[in-house]
Amino acid sequence: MSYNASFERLPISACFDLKGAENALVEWIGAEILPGFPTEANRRRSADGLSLDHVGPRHWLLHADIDREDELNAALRPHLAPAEVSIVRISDTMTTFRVAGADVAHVLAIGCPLDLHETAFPEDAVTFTEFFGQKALVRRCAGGFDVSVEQSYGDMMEDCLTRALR
Amino acid sequence: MMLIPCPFCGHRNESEFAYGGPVKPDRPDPHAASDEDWVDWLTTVPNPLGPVEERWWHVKGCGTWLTIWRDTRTHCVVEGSGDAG
Amino acid sequence: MRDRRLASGGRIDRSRPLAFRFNGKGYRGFSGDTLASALLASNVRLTARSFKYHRPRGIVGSGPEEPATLVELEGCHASANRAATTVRLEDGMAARSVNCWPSPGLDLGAVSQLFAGLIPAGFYYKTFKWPGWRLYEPAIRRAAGLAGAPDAPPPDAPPPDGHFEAVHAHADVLVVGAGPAGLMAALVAGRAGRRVFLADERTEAGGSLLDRRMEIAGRPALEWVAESVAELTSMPNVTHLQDACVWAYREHNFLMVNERSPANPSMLERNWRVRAGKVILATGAIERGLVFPDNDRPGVMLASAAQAYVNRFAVKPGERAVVFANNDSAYAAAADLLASGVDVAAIVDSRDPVPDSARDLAGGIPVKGGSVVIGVRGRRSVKGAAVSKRDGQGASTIDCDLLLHSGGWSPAVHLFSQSRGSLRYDESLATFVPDEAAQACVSVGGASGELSLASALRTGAEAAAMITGTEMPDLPTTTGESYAITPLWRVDAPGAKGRAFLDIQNDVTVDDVHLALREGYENVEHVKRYTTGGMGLDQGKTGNINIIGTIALQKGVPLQDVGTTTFRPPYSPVSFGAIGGIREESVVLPYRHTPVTQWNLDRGAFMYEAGARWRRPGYFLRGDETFQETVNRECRAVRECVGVYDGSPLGKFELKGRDAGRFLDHVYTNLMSTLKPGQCRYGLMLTEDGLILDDGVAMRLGEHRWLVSTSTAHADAVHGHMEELLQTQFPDWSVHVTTVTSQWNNATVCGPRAREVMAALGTDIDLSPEELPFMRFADGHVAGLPARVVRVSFTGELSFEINVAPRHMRDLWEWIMEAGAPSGIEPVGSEASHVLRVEKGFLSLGHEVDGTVDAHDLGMSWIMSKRKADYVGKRSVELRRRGKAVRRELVGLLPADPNDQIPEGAPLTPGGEKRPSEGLVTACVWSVVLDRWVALALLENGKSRHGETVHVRLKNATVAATVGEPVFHDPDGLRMRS
Amino acid sequence: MQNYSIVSLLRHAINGHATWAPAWRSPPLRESYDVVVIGAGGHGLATAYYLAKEFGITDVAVLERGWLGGGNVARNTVTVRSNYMRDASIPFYVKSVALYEGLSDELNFNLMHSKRTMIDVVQTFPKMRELRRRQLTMDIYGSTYERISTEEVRRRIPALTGGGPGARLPVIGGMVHTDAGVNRHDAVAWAYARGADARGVELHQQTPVTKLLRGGDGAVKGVETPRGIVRARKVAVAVSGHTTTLTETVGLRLPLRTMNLTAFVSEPVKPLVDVVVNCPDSGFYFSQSDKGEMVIGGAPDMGQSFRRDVKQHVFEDTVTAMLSLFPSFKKLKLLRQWGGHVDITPDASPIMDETDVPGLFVTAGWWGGYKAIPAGGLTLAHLIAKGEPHPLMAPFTLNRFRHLDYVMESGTTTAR
Repeated sequence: MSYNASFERLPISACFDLKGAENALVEWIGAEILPGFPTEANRRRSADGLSLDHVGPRHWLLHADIDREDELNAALRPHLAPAEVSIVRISDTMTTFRVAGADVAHVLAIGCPLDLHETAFPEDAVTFTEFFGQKALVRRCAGGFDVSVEQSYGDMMEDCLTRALR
Repeated sequence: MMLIPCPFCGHRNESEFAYGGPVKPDRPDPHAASDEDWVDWLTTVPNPLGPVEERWWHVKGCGTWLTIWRDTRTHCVVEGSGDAG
Repeated sequence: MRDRRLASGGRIDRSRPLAFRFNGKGYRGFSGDTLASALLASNVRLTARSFKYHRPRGIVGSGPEEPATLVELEGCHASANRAATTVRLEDGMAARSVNCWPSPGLDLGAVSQLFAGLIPAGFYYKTFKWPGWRLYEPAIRRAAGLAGAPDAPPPDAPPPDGHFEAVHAHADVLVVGAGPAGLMAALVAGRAGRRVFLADERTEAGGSLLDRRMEIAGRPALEWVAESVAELTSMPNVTHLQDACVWAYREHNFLMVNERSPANPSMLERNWRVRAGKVILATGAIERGLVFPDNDRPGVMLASAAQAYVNRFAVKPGERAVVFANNDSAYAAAADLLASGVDVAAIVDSRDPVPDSARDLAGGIPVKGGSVVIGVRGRRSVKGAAVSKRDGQGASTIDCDLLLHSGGWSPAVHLFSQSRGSLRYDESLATFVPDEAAQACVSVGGASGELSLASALRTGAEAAAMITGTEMPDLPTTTGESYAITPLWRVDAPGAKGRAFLDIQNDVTVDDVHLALREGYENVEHVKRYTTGGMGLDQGKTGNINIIGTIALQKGVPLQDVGTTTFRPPYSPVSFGAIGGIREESVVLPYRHTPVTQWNLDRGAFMYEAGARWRRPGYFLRGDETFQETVNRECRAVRECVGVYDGSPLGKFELKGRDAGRFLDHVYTNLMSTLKPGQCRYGLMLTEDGLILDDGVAMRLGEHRWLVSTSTAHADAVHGHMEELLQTQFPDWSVHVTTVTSQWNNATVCGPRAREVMAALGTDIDLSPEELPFMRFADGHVAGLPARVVRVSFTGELSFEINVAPRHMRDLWEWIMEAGAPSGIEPVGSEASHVLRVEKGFLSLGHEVDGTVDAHDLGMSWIMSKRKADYVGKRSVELRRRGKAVRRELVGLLPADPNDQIPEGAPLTPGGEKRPSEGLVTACVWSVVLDRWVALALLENGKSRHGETVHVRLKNATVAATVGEPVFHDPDGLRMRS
Repeated sequence: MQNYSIVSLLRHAINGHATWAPAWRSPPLRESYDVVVIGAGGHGLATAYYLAKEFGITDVAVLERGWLGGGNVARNTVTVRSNYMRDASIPFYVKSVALYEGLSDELNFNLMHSKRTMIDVVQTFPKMRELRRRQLTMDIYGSTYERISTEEVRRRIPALTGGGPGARLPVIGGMVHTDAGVNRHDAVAWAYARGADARGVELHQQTPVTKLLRGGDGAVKGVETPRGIVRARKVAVAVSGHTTTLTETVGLRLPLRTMNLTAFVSEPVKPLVDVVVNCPDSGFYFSQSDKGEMVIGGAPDMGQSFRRDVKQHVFEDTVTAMLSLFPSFKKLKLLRQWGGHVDITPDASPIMDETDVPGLFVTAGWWGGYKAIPAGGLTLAHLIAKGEPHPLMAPFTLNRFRHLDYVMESGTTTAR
């Protein structure tokens, strides 16, 4: 391997798709459960093992470890939520790759057109963009980036990353 | 590869978007429009040599359907129909 | 063999000799050489043959402008059509001239010189017509095409080891060119903390300073270069690449950089796609030649190239030189050659008088003012220059083995022009220079016509200071040189006879351009196309302006009015591999897998593309079955026992909101809002112009929650359609759409014994027909897994679509196979599914829908709601049906001979005759229930033609078939409702 | 017209080719003509030629804003073929191919028409089904299309070494279209121009039409140019992407969108591929020119554009698709790339018709119109001369949109 970087495919984690007005979501879910809403677009807020990504207009993703999925599902009650609020469990829809190492920025740039320099993409940044041609959620992690893609593309992404690291 | 201004994400590479075509007038009332007007609305779009108002879907990003003015001669994103960028 | 290497100096490493072969002979050069400099050092003069006339040619330039010497590299460096001046010499390299056979010295193609008079520009348009071009074409094709000799390795030889990469980059400032102007710009922008990307196509930085003897701040200029490079290297915000050609300047400041020798040893080349805030074009200027008879002989060289060879490569390109110029810059070149021990016999200057500034540089070399070179002695190598006054007086011949010429300098405006910037003709410089920029870029130094070192440093610094909003730095002092030119577009002195070349690579002469003009090809684009001038690999870097000058002179118009031809990417040829990057082999196209994919592969399923990038099983071949036997077995399993199908790729969207039902009523042709929670309905979506977009199933999950299931292939289209309507037409409607395609996988258990399998799996859902009838669904558990069971059927049999989260899918699948084994369960592929749906007459968008049919044609009028006032496509379908076009309607066909298979897509014509078709067969399958071939077809007025015999027209046969209902099995649908 | 032949070439060689006459005249622009054709591209020049040759209408001016032959005829991939799908289209293109084959003789100008066959390299079953549909429908009209095995595809295209059994999209077979060929695009424009000129048609370059003019009766009465008004009762618009720009000057809206189609060529190499190779599933096609360059076309950029430019991501898709089937091309180099404007209709089939403005004719929507130049010119000339559509062009009238009766040549390939 000629780049100083490596990747691993992370186990599934819990993820809920939240849509609607912020106050309606807070009202339904209760402010105490959520880590607080990020105020800016494409930013993340984390607390107590939960993180909330502001990924689109009136659109957030709530992440947690998979062992908290049932607990969160019980708290969010997606099927009972009021009409204005959409809460959908989407844990299985994405698969995540952790890419890290000294050359990680270059490796990411092989697949991603977005400027991920720290001046353009700070610590708490998170966004949907493109990775090897597919829609992908990109965020920083210790020493690198976590990149989530639609689960069915997982094998292909592994294929691409292996080639990129040559 | 253009940079397209997304109202939520800021400027992003064109490859993150799906082209949505030029903006047409509002859909006519199908009960009121004549056949001719209906077909005209369906088939005939603005095709200016200059700024055109068009839609893009930020399908690989935040999912927004956005509208921009773009000069078909230069591909510059411009302010409106009068701005020749 | 004579060694022309100087004892000292140059940018070569004499401690690292390199052995190489050229046209089969062994030579030596040094690290730092190009192939061209090493050949010159070895006194190889005749290095190429020309394209059309096969004239002997030598080395003309010193960089990418080289028009004459193209080589093909062999072995591990294999690469075709490389300018020898851009090939970095490596140990063991083997090269040969393109375009000559067997060698440039003995070129059999040279016989074409004998016919030269017969083949002026465009001759082929006038002849080779009789009896047909096909007779001549093969010979012409063999003669053309540069590299790839008859004994070249087969085209399927794999490329050498290694791979390519394409990568994105972002810069505040992209500086193109690391000559004095570019280095200065990069320093200023880098010091200001901007992210700078500096790319230069040469192997080392310095640009023209490498080729000349200049001073900056009182010291050799290359010391300043080294210090500047070191400072740039120390800045983390600067990326500096050498041997990296910026080859395309695209819209929105997006530029392509081809890095030809990346550090990674296994990487062949890299392509950077750089998005730049601002671009500084410091691409320098290119010297052009003068146009005089036989200006293509080996030994005729650009003055700046000779200067580069003595200074940069420590090679004397000849022993005795004559310099021919119309401007000052060649004087410095002459002086450098003189200083390196080359005997410069004379400078022949077309200007009269010659400016003193130039004479001052000549350093004792005789200067012949108002004179021109009217011919060249020597065919395979220069032996002398015939010189006269411009009026033809005083003709004499000066012996020499090197004839240097300089027609002036042309800014390298290629990238600026690609960016859509405009050019203007500058009279004082006699060349085109950048005028109005069209993108955020600025040209500096030679690229903007600033041809002195001082102005290069100044304009580079100014541009960067302005972009970064920083102070102008103090500029170092430089050795001065002036530049003045009086254009000479061609030598037309009496006595100047012979071919004067404008484009050396494509063998285009002044006569060719004159012929084009005479024949009416007057526009510069006509001239280019008719003569092919400027269309070679060098893209006319040295010759194009002379073509423009020749046209202007002949037509008597200013050069500005002639204009330039379009500058098209790439600036220099770039390999397709670099453009493709890592996208090769398995990752050229995206692919999607379900959790069952590996299981399928393990069982030898034949997999293929099945829409939306999913790889799916077509059929599960077993033992020595034929294809048909396999499909029949899978079909029979479903019809007689039970089968299971992986339906995971179906598109799935959860809709939530107060207006979701109303919205579904708008996008589907039928009524959805009347469904109760727990019910589902098959539906059709149209585009606004009334064509069929998709068919699928809508399920009501709750009061305001719905699940829309689409076909695999159209999931993305339906998603975009729904979001567009919601965001642009109905922004006030409360509907949220969430893609859940990969939150729900499904295994569809189908067949008369499906209940047995479900029972064996174990479920807490009451599956009785009373509790869970057809088109209902229920949530619960199956085999202990959280699941949703949906009673839809695409086979016409009793079906349970078991939906689970993908994390459970593989388990579920294996348990189904286990639980179903006693019932004879079979996995079912797409081929069997196709048969089963045809037997039932169910719609397949890929077969029956072809951009003209509507639901009525398909016998689905029932799905076009009459209760709804409006829905997408309604008006258009009505309008279309009021037209006069005859409708093609879906029918079933039974071939008269039950064993006659009809190719899918075959036309139906009246009586099977050679007449316009009246329909086509959309599908034809072997029906396991009828034990015969059955077909579906679209037939003009087909609904009213049941019972008729129609004819399928094949190439050499017709097939008679009886028209009937498009359903061959269980027409009342009792089985799927059971 | 000066005759072109090997004999005349020999004769002119004696005096150094100084006696060749201009291929066309440069007459002064007059105030009035029977017919004005706007656009000296392939279709405009062919229309003018056939007006003169077939219908004896020689009082014709072709007005060109730039240089003749500078439109899409100067920037295409020179493929001529008739493998269409529908009864409406096939006979039109069969006629066009036949005309092309006789054109070098007819126009005394070597177009280098090389009937070298096109091979479709098929990689998916739905595509194979669609091409088989074409095959049997084309057979009705005498156009050839034969299925060949994967082995035969590889034998005839030795450079096709990708797409093996384990590939993402393995090659499953091919279709051979022996009627297909390539020729020299510039020569087509120049030959028609010379032929038209010889029959009295006037060619006026650098004469942009800025406006169409209507008379009091609503019919067209001429055009406006910087060189003055030119009157004509019949005006034909053959300006490809700029059609709507012109027709809007008389308030006429047409169902056309202008977009950018690009192509590129490789460096020249010795003969490697002697057929036109089309890979519909991968989305590219190419042929090797007589100069040895690979001339490659790929996917369009769908956005509206009057800018001749290349979208890097679209270009890369084409290149990677090509490399997947032709991996040895990785070392081959890109030499030139370019774009051209095409206009496209809602059903992607052309429009040839007299418009609602009497006397104003359009030929437009030619997305890939190079192959259609002879038949397009012939049939439009027929319509202009006789006032009724030529039977071959009847399916392509503007009328069809009144009831949304599309002639859909594409959109049939969704996977099952």
